[in-house]
Amino acid sequence: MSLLVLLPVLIPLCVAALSMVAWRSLVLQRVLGTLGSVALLVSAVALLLHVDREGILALQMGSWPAPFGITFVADRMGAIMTVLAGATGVATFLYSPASVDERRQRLFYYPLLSVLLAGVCGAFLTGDIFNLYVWFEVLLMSSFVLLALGGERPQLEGAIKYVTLNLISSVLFLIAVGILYGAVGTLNMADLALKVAQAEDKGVITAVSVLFMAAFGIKSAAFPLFFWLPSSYHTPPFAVSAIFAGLLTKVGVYALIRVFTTIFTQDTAYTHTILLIGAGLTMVTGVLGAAAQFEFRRVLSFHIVSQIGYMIMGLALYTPLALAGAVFYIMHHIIVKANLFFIAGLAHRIRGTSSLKRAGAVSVYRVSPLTCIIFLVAAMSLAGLPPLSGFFAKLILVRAGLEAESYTIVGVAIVVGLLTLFSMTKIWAEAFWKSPGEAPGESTGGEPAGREHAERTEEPECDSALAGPPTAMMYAVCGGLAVVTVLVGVFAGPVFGLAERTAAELLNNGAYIRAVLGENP
Amino acid sequence: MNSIILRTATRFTLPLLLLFAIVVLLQGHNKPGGGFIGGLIAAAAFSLHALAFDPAETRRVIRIDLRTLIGAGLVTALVSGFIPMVQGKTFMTGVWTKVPVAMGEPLKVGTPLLFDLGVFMVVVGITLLMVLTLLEPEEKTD
Amino acid sequence: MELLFAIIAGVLFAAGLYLMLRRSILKLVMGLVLIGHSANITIFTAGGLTRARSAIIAPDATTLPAGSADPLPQALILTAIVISFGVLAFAIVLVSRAWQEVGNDDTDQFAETDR
Amino acid sequence: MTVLAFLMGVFVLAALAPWITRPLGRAAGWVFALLPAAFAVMLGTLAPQVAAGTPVRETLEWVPQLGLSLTLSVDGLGLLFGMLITGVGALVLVYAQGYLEGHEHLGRMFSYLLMFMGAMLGVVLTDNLLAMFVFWELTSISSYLLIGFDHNRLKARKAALQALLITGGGGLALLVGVLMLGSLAGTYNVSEMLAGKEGVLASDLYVPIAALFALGAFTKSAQFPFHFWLPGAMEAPTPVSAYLHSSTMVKAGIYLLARLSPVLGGTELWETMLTVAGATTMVLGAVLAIRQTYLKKLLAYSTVSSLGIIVMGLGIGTPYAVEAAIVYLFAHALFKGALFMVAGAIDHGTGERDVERLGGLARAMPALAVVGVLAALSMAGLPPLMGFIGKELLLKGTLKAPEWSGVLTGLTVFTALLTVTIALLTGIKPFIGKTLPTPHEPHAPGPALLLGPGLLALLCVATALVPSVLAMPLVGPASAATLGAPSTPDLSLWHGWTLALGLSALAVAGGCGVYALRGAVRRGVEVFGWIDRVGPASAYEIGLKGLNALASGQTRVLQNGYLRSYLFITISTAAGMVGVTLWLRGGLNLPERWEPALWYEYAIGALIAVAAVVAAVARARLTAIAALGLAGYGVSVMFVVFGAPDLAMTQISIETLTVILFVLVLLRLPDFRSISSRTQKIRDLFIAVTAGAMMTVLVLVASGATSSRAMSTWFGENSLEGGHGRNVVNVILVDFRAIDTLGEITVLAIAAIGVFALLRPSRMLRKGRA
Repeated sequence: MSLLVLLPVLIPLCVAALSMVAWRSLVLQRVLGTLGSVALLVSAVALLLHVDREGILALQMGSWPAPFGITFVADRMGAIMTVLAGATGVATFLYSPASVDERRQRLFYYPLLSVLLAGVCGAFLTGDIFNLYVWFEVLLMSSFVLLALGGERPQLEGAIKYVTLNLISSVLFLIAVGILYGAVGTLNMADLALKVAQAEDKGVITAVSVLFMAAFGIKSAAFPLFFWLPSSYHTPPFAVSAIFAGLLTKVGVYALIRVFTTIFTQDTAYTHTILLIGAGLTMVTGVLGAAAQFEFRRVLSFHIVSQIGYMIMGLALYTPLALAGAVFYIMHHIIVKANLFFIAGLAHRIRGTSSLKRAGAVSVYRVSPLTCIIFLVAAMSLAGLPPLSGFFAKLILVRAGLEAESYTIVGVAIVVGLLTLFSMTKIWAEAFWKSPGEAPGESTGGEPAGREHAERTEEPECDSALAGPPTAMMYAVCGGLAVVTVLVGVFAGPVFGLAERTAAELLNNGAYIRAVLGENP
Repeated sequence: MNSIILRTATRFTLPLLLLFAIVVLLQGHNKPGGGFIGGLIAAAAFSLHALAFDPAETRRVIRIDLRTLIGAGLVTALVSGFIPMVQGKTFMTGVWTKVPVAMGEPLKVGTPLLFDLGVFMVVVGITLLMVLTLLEPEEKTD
Repeated sequence: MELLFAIIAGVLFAAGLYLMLRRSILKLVMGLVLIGHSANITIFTAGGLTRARSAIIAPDATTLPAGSADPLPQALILTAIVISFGVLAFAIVLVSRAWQEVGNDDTDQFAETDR
Repeated sequence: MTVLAFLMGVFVLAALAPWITRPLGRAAGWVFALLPAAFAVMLGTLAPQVAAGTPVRETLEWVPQLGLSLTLSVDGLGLLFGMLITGVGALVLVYAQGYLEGHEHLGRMFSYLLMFMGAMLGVVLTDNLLAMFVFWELTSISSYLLIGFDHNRLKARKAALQALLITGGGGLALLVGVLMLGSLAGTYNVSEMLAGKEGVLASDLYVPIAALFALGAFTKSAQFPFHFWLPGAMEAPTPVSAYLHSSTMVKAGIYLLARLSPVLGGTELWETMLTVAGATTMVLGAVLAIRQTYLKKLLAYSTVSSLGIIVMGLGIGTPYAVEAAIVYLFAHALFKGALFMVAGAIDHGTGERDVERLGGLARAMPALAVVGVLAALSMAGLPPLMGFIGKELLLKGTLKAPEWSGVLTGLTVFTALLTVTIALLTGIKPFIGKTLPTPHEPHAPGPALLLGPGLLALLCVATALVPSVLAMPLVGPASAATLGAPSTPDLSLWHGWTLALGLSALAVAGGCGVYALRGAVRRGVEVFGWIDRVGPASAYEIGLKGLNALASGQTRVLQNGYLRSYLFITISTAAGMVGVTLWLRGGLNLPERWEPALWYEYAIGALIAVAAVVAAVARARLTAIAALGLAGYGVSVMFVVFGAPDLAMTQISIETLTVILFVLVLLRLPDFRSISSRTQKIRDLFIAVTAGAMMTVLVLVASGATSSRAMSTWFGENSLEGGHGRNVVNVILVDFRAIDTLGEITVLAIAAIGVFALLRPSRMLRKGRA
């Protein structure tokens, strides 16, 4: 049974190794990868069901006792994240043939995706802080290559910023791990939780925790460390940016949640206040950034930043309800955000452009009602409108904020929600409603003042997209994810119940410690 | 670098260096060394060969495609983790047996060594893939 | 000797950051190398410094004698070195490809898709 | 579960509508209307039970942990609104069939209308405030889609956005209010809140709660200063205006105020807020309406005015005033719905929208003329029509208002006067007098276009003639629910010679006078034109522009495209955070004394440092790369000295490989140039040195902290026995922590693929170009 913890990592890793051996056959790689992602999803669901029913599952690698070997642990948080990774993975594998040209596919596209999934799942399931660094590097490295694959100029420009800033993050992370080891002498997270609580010199620990915060802040694209994200996410093929948008920043958020609930709870008054301030600023700068954009995926990219703020807000408030809200928000956001990027690809295929200023070749509103419905579901969910998943996510967080009497952050969350709605309607009005005949004149939301918009009527187009009408599979993937969004809304009760149990588990790390270190650590 | 001396020297040093690499790989468990360093030495030997002759010749000498080598290395490392699972143990648990050797004490062989071999293969593969790709003349050699 | 190591780590870090903050992409990559060293030195020092007692069990012993170097930070650094080498190799090639595409080594020219 | 089933049925029909409209052909609207009609009948059968004071309740749990459940409760207020929504809705569906016959997107129109209808019904029928909010936001979204129905026109898109932002923004305020009230009262069910009313009123949170609810209601019901979106929303096709902007959506805010009056009302704050906002809106709406000549704009502004009247009535809060507000709401829904549809039929039949260019249409469209005149007379408040009863009650309410009754009565009479003018302009003038030429030959509306307004106009008469049968069962329980006390509004047409009757007559006479002098009056009220120029509407525009300017300004500063600036901010943030934390949280516990280093260690250290600095400042590439290599080799020597032979070997081989890669790849790049300015360099140097110093301090602090050596001891003891190896570092790598190494070689493999993938296509491409 305990092997379940390992499967979500081993499956994609084996698939990747096998597809690398089978580098000659593209079809084989695709089939292997897709089946692998399905298997990953199935194993992750099994893991979640098991963990939810039976409690935290821990596996000591190589049978070496914790904290000396490496432990893999699945609590509800990790299991939920794994399920989401599996779902995003399946969607991406299915969508990829319609989005990634054969030249890119031949350059190990499918093994790279599998490794990315392995890295992500490894990060979610490891119980060792240095091992977390290793999985981070695995997923980063594969994301570097996926981002640059194809080697077009926008991709390379974006990749340089993405790589540089993420490497800074990795170095900070590494340094933090080293110093933490020097200070408390262990790497196992459960053991760290014990040792940190016992440590005499809390000052150093807090300083290190802040270093972790900076490192993970970069990875999760929080203010003011988010620059790499809007620079790069709109450049690769749509399938790639979708899996990035869905999963990668959330790994950073996961790490923040993991570290600041399981390990560093020695000075929450200080650390979580920083988090709260960061959350508010992240929300605001992200949404303002989105308001200034006129390209489909760039709007979405800035929104990722903004919504990371909501998740961090949940962590920062540090109440059961707030954490449940953060968990719910993550679940909702991964599905919806990945879907919006998939839909961006769909709309690009139909319109022939991703610019919001230029009218497309045809009016999506006229020719493809299905695309319209799917987009509306995803976009309205993102904007937090009921009865979709995003509404509940926002509702829980706002309520948690009110109960914690943090009225400022509630106000920010509410206003940012409205602005999110604003930019979603901008995409809708410009990319869906606007007719081909219309001049690229004034936009619905008013024209931003500024020099570059006068100078640059032509937005740089990313030509990493395939042309031609959308395939049935694209509709299936986008529609499927939209259905999930609706279902999360309809079954918000059970989903929220799961989030509540997850939050309770996170706030009480005793069970985690016992599962890893045994009954009497 | 079309030097005859280098070519001749390389012909001799290549096997020697490879042998050395394997020694480093095998003794790594007890003395400084291991799959990673061994792999780098082997890769260096082949790189030297590539410099002396040309990358295409080196690829021919290696025979196996580097991409396959990398994949195979990963598979080997993973397999070493799966072997204990056959015996019902956890993934990556070390499994050891003693292999009698004609002279001297019996050699202890275990899955960690297999794992190290995987590391060795990957390191050789990736280093050569990088170096050869960079050295190769500007034409498609797929 | 901790002081010496701490200063080395600091100098490497500062030099690396300074290089990264320059506009040349080549310096960017060189900076990455230096801050990588700095991180390794940091782990090495934080794990505890021990002179010349490597973490190898002597042929006549079965355990590591007290006072030997802590093997764990070494293993961590080894992993980190190798990983950063992989990343670095990729970064070097990425930078050279970007230079070919953009035709300039000034990172300020890499801003086209960013506004 | 009948009500719930009907409600869900409306949504299901909305989902089906786009697909079945075309097959149904010209009958589509009529078929779709059957559902709301049946709904209305079903609600009608509940009337006796509701009148008896026992609301019909149905509950479906949704998210019980959050207190969210679909609790439907049909009480007096819900019944009145439900009847209006379903009744008018059915008529609008038929009307839309006639109005948009053959339109490409007729199916979507039906779908949006039905979705809106379902949402609106949800708002008025649910007892749970969270569920109500869910439906509330749904009405905003569906109205966004409806207003932007003519999606090709920029104006329509802008109007849709405006309505969405204002009502959506108000909705978010409402959400906060709902959550606050819910946690204060301990329940989200309004019917259960009454018990905790005292606690709510006494709480500190009462003022923000009341304000937030008012904000939500005022934005939705177009109260000043949020009124401007409503005239803007006239970009929508007429069926939409008739439905949303006269009889239903704009009344959602009023519904909310009425619904919560028993809980939140009765305080001075509540009454003042509502009375002031209502009175202001009432007068301003009427005055601004007079400036208009377009039929729908006239009606829109007069709707704003009427909404103000109702809010004012609720604000006054006396039984008289509240009853008046409810009755007026009922009357308004009938005559304004009819008038909008008449206006649409005129537009449809003639292509003309300007009242001053319309006249004498009674000859071409006699039936419509009868309808229009009846509705207009009701609006003007003439007997024997429902509008008259409403107005009489209202004047009575203001006359008996506890405070400011004189002012309120005066303003009401003034508004009534202008309303008469508007009624004359919109419902009567187009049909009488000289026939004016229109863009196309007038043709009479077909049955689909006539049914809706005809029936509503008929109801204007019938409800007034037999109020006890048609009006009383609806408005009585509704005002009782609002008041929280039994109520029987006096719906008779004749009360004797009262002051109210006199004022009414005055208003009618004055209204006719203004109508006669409308040219001059219009020029006169141009004085108020500034309200449109610098008022809330332009504030909205300025706000939107400001938002965009702020957004692009912020983005230009932050996301400026310069990697060095990103790095600078990132590094300063990280260094600043750590530094401040060390300072604030007392982490600066440095060891008391350091073990000195040996001379050769100093020498190696100096070598590394100098090499690093040289690498950083070198002018030539080769120097820099050589220095870089030197620093790396120095580090490996350090590793040797401090007992890490494996590390040293790895470091040396990696360093060599790195230098080779640098030489192979990077020497193709141009040589260094000095491109940064002096200030930049100094700034960068400063932050780099600061961060470096931070590192030094951190390392010192960490090495000073006493940590257990349990890990290394355990490894030392178990390496040979458990791991069968004497090189502990290697045993850790391939056994104890083999997973790390597995990840590491994966990274390497991916890196190699990356190198390969990046270099291959470039070669192919370059070949292609050559």
